[in-house]
Amino acid sequence: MLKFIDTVGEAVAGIRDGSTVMIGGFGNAGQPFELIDALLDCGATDLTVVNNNAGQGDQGLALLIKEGRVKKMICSFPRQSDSWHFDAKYKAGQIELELVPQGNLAERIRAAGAGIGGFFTPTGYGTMLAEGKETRIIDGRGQVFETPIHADVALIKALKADGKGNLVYRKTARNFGPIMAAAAKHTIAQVSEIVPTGGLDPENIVTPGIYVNSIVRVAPAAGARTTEQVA
Amino acid sequence: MLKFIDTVGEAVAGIRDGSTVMIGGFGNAGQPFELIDALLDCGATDLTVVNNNAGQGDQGLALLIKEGRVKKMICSFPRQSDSWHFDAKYKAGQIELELVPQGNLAERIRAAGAGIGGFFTPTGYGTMLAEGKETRIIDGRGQVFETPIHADVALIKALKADGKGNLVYRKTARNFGPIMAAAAKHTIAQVSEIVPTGGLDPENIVTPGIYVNSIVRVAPAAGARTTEQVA
Amino acid sequence: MSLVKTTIQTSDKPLGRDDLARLVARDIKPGSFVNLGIGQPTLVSNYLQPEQDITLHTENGMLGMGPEATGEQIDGDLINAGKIPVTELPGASYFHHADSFAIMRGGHLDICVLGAFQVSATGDLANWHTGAPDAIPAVGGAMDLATGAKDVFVMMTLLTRDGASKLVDTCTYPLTGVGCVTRVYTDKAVFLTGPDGVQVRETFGCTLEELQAMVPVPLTAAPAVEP
Amino acid sequence: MSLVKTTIQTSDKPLGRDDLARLVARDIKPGSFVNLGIGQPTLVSNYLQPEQDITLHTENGMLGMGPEATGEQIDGDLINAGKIPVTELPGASYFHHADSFAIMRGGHLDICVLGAFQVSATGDLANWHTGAPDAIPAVGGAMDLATGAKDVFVMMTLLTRDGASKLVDTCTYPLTGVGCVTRVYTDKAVFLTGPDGVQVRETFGCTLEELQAMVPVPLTAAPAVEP
Repeated sequence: MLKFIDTVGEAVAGIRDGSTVMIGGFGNAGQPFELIDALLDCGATDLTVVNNNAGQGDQGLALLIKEGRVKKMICSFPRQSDSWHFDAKYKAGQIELELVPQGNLAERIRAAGAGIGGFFTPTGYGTMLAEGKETRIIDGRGQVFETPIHADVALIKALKADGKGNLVYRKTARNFGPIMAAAAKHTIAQVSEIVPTGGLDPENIVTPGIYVNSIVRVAPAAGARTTEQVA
Repeated sequence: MLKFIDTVGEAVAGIRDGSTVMIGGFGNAGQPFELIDALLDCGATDLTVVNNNAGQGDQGLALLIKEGRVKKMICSFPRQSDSWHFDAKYKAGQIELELVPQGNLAERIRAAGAGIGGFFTPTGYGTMLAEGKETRIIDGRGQVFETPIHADVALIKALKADGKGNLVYRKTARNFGPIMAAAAKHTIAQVSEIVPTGGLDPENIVTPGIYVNSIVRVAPAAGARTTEQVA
Repeated sequence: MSLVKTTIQTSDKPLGRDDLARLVARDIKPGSFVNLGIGQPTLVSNYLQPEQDITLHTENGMLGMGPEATGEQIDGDLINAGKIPVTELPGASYFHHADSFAIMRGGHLDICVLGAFQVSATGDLANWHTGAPDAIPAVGGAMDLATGAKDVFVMMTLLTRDGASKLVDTCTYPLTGVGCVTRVYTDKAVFLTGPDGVQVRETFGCTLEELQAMVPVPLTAAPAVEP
Repeated sequence: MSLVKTTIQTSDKPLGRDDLARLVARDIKPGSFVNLGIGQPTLVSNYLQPEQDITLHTENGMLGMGPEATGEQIDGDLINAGKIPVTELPGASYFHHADSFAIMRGGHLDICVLGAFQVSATGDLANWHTGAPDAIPAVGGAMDLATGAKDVFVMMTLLTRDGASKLVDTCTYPLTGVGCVTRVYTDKAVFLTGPDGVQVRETFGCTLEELQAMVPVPLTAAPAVEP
């Protein structure tokens, strides 16, 4: 059942060692920083983390990696100008990496939420990222078999929630939130605002409340953690 | 390139004999009746039609079937209390039927639009609708391999379009419209209203204009063709 | 927990359709997301209590479906899977067909309630096709619901008009799903199907022994305390 | 149509990055939906003309992306795939990552423009990984773009700093996609790749013969009239 929770600490308290945790966001947009900080504080370790990147700078996921709490990253783009904590762990052989083309990452997460057992895609065919994977030619195109990525927990950020847990997002901060919410057994959303049930137009809801388990309001920090140019 | 077209007749004029035509709608909600009428008038024949049903009463798709213009139906629920035209053709062996579980129909259409070569799903496993299909056990569950359904043309109905061809829908009339728009080479949308570009909130667009080729405004007929109880 | 293996006869006569719908409604856990199939299962919505906070899904693209629309409420763009005009409750949401079936197929619905021609002892469901050679088949969303929901409840009369049991060893009608049914609500008893065989939770107007005489599969009494 | 097989030298010196971006921009058909990769391809947006009515896609969930944001326009929730703040044009739309990549993977983008380490004579693309044993690999959306767009344009210098051709018989760097590149825009020439081998559309600051001397794959002149 849907729960509204007062603090990010309580929201993540149930995350166990060894969990697979999806973390929304692309760059800083849509990153649930406060939930990630809480995950850092709660001590859960031996985590498999699914995110587009592998942490940037000295915040959020990067710190989780620095502290040795992530045994495996599933992501599309770990290497960035400020991914030094991941880089160090990777070069030291202290973190496992499953590198996934971004579209396969998105589609595999979507497949998990949609009950798909696996799918064929042309993306990656004939490349080293398809090595060891099943392939077949479909309608004349080489295709690779990809499997769903399920998670125990998803940490996502949305703009608003209503009393039923329905979510809307803001601009490109939407990114992975909706598909991760559907792919995880337990979805925790931090939102900037909670509105009464009926306060969101049913036509415009992006994530229906059926995909959301815990909601915690986090006031947006004025000016803090704005997007940096990290291309 | 996107075209705004004055009449439904011009909109469907390019549909060729032998085409696969997706038609949106579930029951009467979202059925592009005027486009279907125009398809009837334009004479294209030997069609494969993809719709959830196989025509109801003496209107729309039912008439297209009655006139012998549909060689094959791909649908989930042909048999209804008022599907007499389909029933007659089927019993006379004059129409081919590919019966597809509704979720497989939706997912196969979605797969076509998303560039998926095929997928495994538990739906239908162990039933006669999986006969002759590839199956495998994934994570302990029997699953059936299903392939995308592409179309030459999609005829759909939306509420509003803007100048870029972005579409929004109304309530449960949304149904198959968005996925059919993505699965067809050429998508023709009839809309109740055309608003200036910028007149739809970018957060709330359901079908981006990239999926839409032709738009024709059809004023909603007051009171006409309301939903009938046909369960 | 000690298992008291006694089947309770909770009614001195078979249950009518409305009583059965009331019973199913009572058994749905608060906060559940539920899909009610066309026909008899739709009756269940009449007996859901507001305090249960049940959210109804309709596969044509909506969560938060309200009661059947009447009079001025009727809107051709707002219908359920049976194509009957319905209403929208606060907190409802609309989505397209692939997203709607992703909810069903992805295992997100807590319960779906379906009618049936037959249910087997291992939970196989047959509810879409009589198999008659001249019948026009139509499946709709039945297979997706049967396969996707966490729990599949069936509502049916236990016996056909000819007195044959619809709870069977092996379905003779074409299957909708394999091993998917978890509970069978009938006019004469509530059955729990699963790996432990068929257990009887309660009977209506008959004893377990009388029930066993009607049904060709071995029955045992379910634990008196619901798991 | 008679094919005049003459390569036109359209500039007496190699093109700079901006001139090349201007050329690519000019070649994009009006009304196209386009994704510009990170780095050099991003320059193309500076030269698209309003009357071309080009819609830019960014894989992190937007169609109708506008120019880079400056000053007050900067909004941390509105960034492009390179994580640079951008703006929103009228008629824009937002969608989640799976829907965004469905646009790419489903073949709906008319053109994507990508940088490259190497392109092979048959249109294989290598642009994501040097293959160095100690390099940390990162692929992002490159493989989806390479495989999904109707046309894949590459922008690169023709030669490495060491003078080696990046247009090669067979890529030695790890592949991004197989047979996906349709055009290669370089400082020295525009190449068309496809089943007919590598054709040269125009050269900059060199003749076809001089170009052939730099490139280890057989070159032919493209038809003077664009197909």
